[in-house]
Amino acid sequence: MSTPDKLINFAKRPKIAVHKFSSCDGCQLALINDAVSLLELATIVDIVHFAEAGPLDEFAEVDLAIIEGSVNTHHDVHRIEMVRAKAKYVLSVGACALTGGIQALRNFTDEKELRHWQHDVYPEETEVIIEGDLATAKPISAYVKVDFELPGCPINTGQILRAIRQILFGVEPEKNVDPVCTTCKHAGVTCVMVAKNESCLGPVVADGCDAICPKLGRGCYGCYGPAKYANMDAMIAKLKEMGLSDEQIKHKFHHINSQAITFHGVTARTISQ
Amino acid sequence: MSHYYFIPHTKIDQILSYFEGNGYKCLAPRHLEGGISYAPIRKAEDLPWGYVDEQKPGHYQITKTENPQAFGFTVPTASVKPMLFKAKETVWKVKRDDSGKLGFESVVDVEKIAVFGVRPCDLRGIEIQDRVFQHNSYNDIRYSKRRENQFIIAMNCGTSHFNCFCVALGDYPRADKGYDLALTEINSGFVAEIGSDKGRELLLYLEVDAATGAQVEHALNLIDNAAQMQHKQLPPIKEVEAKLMANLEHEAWDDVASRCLSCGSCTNSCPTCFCHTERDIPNVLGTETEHTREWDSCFSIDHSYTHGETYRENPKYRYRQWLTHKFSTWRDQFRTKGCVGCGRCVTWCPVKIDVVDEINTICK
Amino acid sequence: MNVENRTTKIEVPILARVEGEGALDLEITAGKITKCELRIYEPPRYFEKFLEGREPNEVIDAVARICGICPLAYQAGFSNAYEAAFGVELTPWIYDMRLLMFLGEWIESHYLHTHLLAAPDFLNYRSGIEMAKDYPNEVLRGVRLQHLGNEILKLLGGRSVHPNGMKVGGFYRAPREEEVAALIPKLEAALKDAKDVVEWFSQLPFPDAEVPFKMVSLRHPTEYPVFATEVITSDGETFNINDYDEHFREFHARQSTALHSTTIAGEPILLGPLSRINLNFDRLPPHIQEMANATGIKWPSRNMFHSIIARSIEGYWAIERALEICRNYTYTDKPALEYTPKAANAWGAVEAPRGIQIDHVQLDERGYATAIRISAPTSQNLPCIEANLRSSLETFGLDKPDDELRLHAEMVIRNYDPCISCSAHFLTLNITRQ
Amino acid sequence: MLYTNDAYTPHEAEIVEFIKDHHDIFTIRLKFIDPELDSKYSFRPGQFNMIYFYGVGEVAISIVNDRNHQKGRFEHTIQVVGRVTKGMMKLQTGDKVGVRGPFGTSWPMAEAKGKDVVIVTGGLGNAPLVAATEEVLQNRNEYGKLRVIHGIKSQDWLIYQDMYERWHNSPDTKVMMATSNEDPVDNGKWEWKKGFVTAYIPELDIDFANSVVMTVGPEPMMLAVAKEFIKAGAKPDNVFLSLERSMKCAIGHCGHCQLGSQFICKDGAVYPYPACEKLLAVKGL
Ligand SMILES: Cc1cc2nc3c(=O)[nH]c(=O)nc-3n(C[C@H](O)[C@H](O)[C@H](O)COP(=O)(O)OP(=O)(O)OC[C@H]3O[C@@H](n4cnc5c(N)ncnc54)[C@H](O)[C@@H]3O)c2cc1C
Ligand code: SF4
Ligand code: SF4
Ligand code: SF4
Repeated sequence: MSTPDKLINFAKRPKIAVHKFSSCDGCQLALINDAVSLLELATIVDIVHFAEAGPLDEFAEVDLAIIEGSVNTHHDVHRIEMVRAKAKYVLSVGACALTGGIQALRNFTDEKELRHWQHDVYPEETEVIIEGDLATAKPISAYVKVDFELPGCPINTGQILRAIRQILFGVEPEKNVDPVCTTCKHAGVTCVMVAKNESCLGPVVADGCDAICPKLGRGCYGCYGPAKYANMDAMIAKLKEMGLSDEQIKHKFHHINSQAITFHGVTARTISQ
Repeated sequence: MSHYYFIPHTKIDQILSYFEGNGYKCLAPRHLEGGISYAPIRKAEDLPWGYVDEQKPGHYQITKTENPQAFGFTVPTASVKPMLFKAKETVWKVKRDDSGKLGFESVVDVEKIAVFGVRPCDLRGIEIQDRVFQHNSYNDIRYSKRRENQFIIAMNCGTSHFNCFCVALGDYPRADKGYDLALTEINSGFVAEIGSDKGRELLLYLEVDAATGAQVEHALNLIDNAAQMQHKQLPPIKEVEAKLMANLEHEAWDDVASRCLSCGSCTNSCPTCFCHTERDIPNVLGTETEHTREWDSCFSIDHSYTHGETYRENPKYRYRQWLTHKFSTWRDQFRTKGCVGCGRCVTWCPVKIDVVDEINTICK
Repeated sequence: MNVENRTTKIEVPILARVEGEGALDLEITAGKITKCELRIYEPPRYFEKFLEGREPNEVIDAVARICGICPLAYQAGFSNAYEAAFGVELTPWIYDMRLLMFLGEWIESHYLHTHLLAAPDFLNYRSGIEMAKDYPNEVLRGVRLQHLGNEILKLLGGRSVHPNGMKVGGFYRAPREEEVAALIPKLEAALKDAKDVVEWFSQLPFPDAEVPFKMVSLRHPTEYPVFATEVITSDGETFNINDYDEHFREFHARQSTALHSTTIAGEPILLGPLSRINLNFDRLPPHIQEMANATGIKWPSRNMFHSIIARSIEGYWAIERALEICRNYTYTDKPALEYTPKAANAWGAVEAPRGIQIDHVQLDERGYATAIRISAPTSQNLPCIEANLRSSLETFGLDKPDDELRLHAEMVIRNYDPCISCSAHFLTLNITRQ
Repeated sequence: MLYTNDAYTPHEAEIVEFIKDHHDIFTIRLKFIDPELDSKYSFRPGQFNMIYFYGVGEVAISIVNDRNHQKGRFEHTIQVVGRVTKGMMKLQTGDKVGVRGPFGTSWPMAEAKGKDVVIVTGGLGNAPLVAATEEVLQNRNEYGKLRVIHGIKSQDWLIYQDMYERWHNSPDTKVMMATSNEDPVDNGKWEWKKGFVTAYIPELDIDFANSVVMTVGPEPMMLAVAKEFIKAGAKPDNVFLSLERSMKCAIGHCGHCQLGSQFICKDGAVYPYPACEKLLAVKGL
């Protein structure tokens, strides 16, 4: 049955926090880059913690915690648990928070190989690296309950402002379920796959980015993650027909959102079938 | 033969200035970003002179040739639909004041648009959408007002592409009604026919002569030639309509579903598809919101979502909905066909699914 | 206040208004700084490793994700490296568009930093949001300029964060002339805003923060440096970026997930706007030199707090340069060059908003990466930041209350506009007094 | 429908009363703000309105009736399902919503005259049949027997208790209830059974051949009810049901509610059983 309690007793002037985990800070910029809207938002909510923008109060009780980044270290694990405990609702934003992001490509290595990686990049065997670092970069939802999610690498301003607004209205943010092709056609973009023979993941990738890549004449590489329905077999068959090697196909899906189940499952074996 | 006129290419600029003088924004096919699509034009040289296109299943390519024609290609990438039934538009706005009072305001955004070069199939597409948005239980004022303010110069076909199949549907690549002026491009200009008073006025303004018998014959030959270029075959449409509904459990649905990406490129490029969804776009402060209408597709997994149940979750049901609606139930709903044979759904399907082949398989 | 011989621990939970995660450990014993360590604990992300085996344009898309604020620096640094590796000579059109796009990133990053991150320090606010209440016009002016930078990025990359337009050999798409023309009036209007910003900042009170170290920047043969292959230092050395390793040393400091750089001799180095303007003053057009002199600062300046002025002057230059490129724009249907991948070793460098971004690729015969090195300006600056902190805090007075020390320390660090996600954001300050 | 020239734009209405029926179900009693609409608005039993929740969206909701039969008021009983309805749960008396309507076909009140009437509902399917039941009761002499059968998961889901009691005590009217998930406790007011509504059908004391059946509930329930009545002797043409599909526009433009050639918003939602029997039999149509 439904959960009528969800979002029902939201504070009149909610407190919001923005937290960063392992990430590039790009999703936070969706707010900071539109300072006018951010200032407007600040007139109706209290932004109590948002390190990059200034306000600091990391473990304040909040109505909504917006989370960017993946969980990569023991410290991250500890922190996300604290943040969750203090927040009524948690909104994860961006590929890192939703699927582990690009840094989750480490998840394909085994522990031994990861040791090599650590040593190659950080020759000093310090605790910061060896003990602090987890073998995997994982989404927020792998550690704590997440109420809402916004995909994208990065998310965009309209997307997050709309989501916050909807949460303030007491409803869940809308989800983007259709593939990028939908946006292409709405925008009158000439399909790059059909007209330029450029490989494009648009048919299996969720829209929400406004079809940036096809508009630039190139194929989508999947930064908004998989669409709700994705016929991966048909997509892979198409990429093969276009002459991509198995390795290239695998790399295409093991990129920004490699841990999304739909994409994670693309392995050399599934491709060759 | 006095009802045929001849407009030399040199008069195109005059046509454009006529539109400008009468407050029309003129849209015509242009060569943009690897495709020929409708866009505003200011001068005759903006037209895609010499361009020809090649369209095959999942394939589109344009090439510049020495061809002296502006309309030597077949159909533009998108039809006229987005000018009338927009891909996304605000249909109403609502403001909420501090007391909670809601002020609704319906939004009707209309431009006077002249379309220069509408292919006969797209013209039929408009006629079909008229039945959906105008001659239906309810009239959409946005659509109707745009229709009233539209000037249509039809362009009969001189060539067909590989995916064209209007002939198989019982139509012909020649405009029969619904235009202000219908042209057929021959080497140095257009043979013109008048379809309305608006069209007659434009012709008077252009001060053109009647077409010669040879010019008319040349034009008609070109159209016949375009028709003969089409090779796709279908059973008579009434038979298709009956057979599709009689074969709802045909195994071919599973087969096509395994190939189909459900990307919606077919429905979204179709001149007659009308499905849409609605959505609210509130401002940050929450004091105002815009209610939009956006194209939707029966290939969208959420299209059939009804509280908790998605009736067409299986892609085979989604493909079946598209094909049976377009080629069968449409008739019951609007007393007409749902397809005009422009071939766009075949060209723009990234995985080369061809509706004609699918229909033939199921109706065998 | 603390008694001189007691041990006190002060924690500033997070350094705000910087990009990334880090902490500062400060130990004061008997009125002297005995430990000053910038601990970067931004989790390691291993770009260098997981990009091995990837094809060139995948790397270009991926490296943007190192940093949301300066994604283009990585994309540009790496495309330069790949183009050097494959022997691609950019056409003037491609070069201009690369420059235009990069100037967009400078404009966006500089005005974001100066207005929302740094200015509040000088005017005693905790954030730009707070400052906007009293300085709405100034903040909005900065925001306008920042947006203009983003617009340039969008024109060529579709979006300002992780733009998608650039590829090895050029761009995926050439903007249409009318799109570029639409920027011209905006850039023209921005010139006045940018000039007012320089004047506004020159009235700020500047504490002292002397940087005694070697300043380093790229040097362009004719103009202010953005893309170049020549490095110049305040000691008068010049050398090619290919010889970077012969002059500087990158190492891993135990306390940090970011790498550090110094000279071979172990001296800190300073990169970024202050070094750039000091070393390339002669490359600024005369009227901008005049504008810089009118601020009352004597150039070259070694006061790190003058970075905000340096940024605002660079912002003005960038807008003017961008305007010039837009005015001369013509469309091309060849926005990229073809190339043949091959096995190679190559460097690529750009002046990112925060300083030299230098990248190295080692490629197999398909052009797939076999080894990658990424040197971000912030990590190269870290030893300098630490040293600068020591001296500036000492000048400021170590007997000052913890709160004031902490604010001053943060202010010093913010001058560098550190991009901690890049270097390996926020910072915990632990002060221990003995 | 009430609209000047734009069928898409809602009209402002005020919630004159917000009634919480259950932790997941609530009723809003509405009145148009515009006096002209307020005086002109009327609907037929079985029709629905589109209710707009500010900033979020519209949902199709059947018009219940006005429990107090006051002119210019109309009620909607709403179950919390997803985004819009969850948000609406937080509305209060005095709040404003948008309304367009009424839409759709109605129950065959005229055809039912002189016949026994059986109302069979499940879950919140009772809401769309309140107005029809009230109409029979108001014109009691023109109809035959009235039997109301309602099925719910468990007794705590029972809403409209006062109304059912009033109905049960009306002339020649009987209310019967079934619960599927638990043994019912006799409330002393009307009969209870454990199981499904269909259990009552064979034993009904009506003239099946001269009866009209109106049913709303989940599709499998409605189909079972229809089959059971036909088996018992009801004429298929006299069995009516109301269908539900996603609706965005409610005026046959948006395409969401299609079932075969039917636009449920305008060709339905009320259908005689033979008109939808075949369509409902096809999975995924
Ligand atoms: C003719 C008709 C009469 C109805 N009468 C009532 C009633 O009296 N009381 C009541 O509680 N509910 C009724 N419903 C169902 C009600 O419309 C849905 O429960 C409601 O749309 C769910 O919206 P949501 O946003 O809360 O849920 P979500 O699950 O978030 O729905 C998302 C969207 O899907 C569509 N949708 C989902 N479920 C339905 C549905 N069942 N019917 C139509 N569209 C749907 C809507 O467009 C909605 O905006 C009726 C539906 C129809 C078609
Ligand atoms: S360009 Fe890509 S996303 Fe766009 S329609 Fe083609 S396949 Fe789909
Ligand atoms: S088109 Fe694809 S890769 Fe490009 S921005 Fe959108 S989701 Fe990302
Ligand atoms: S038929 Fe082709 S175009 Fe249509 S949804 Fe399927 S894959 Fe896409």
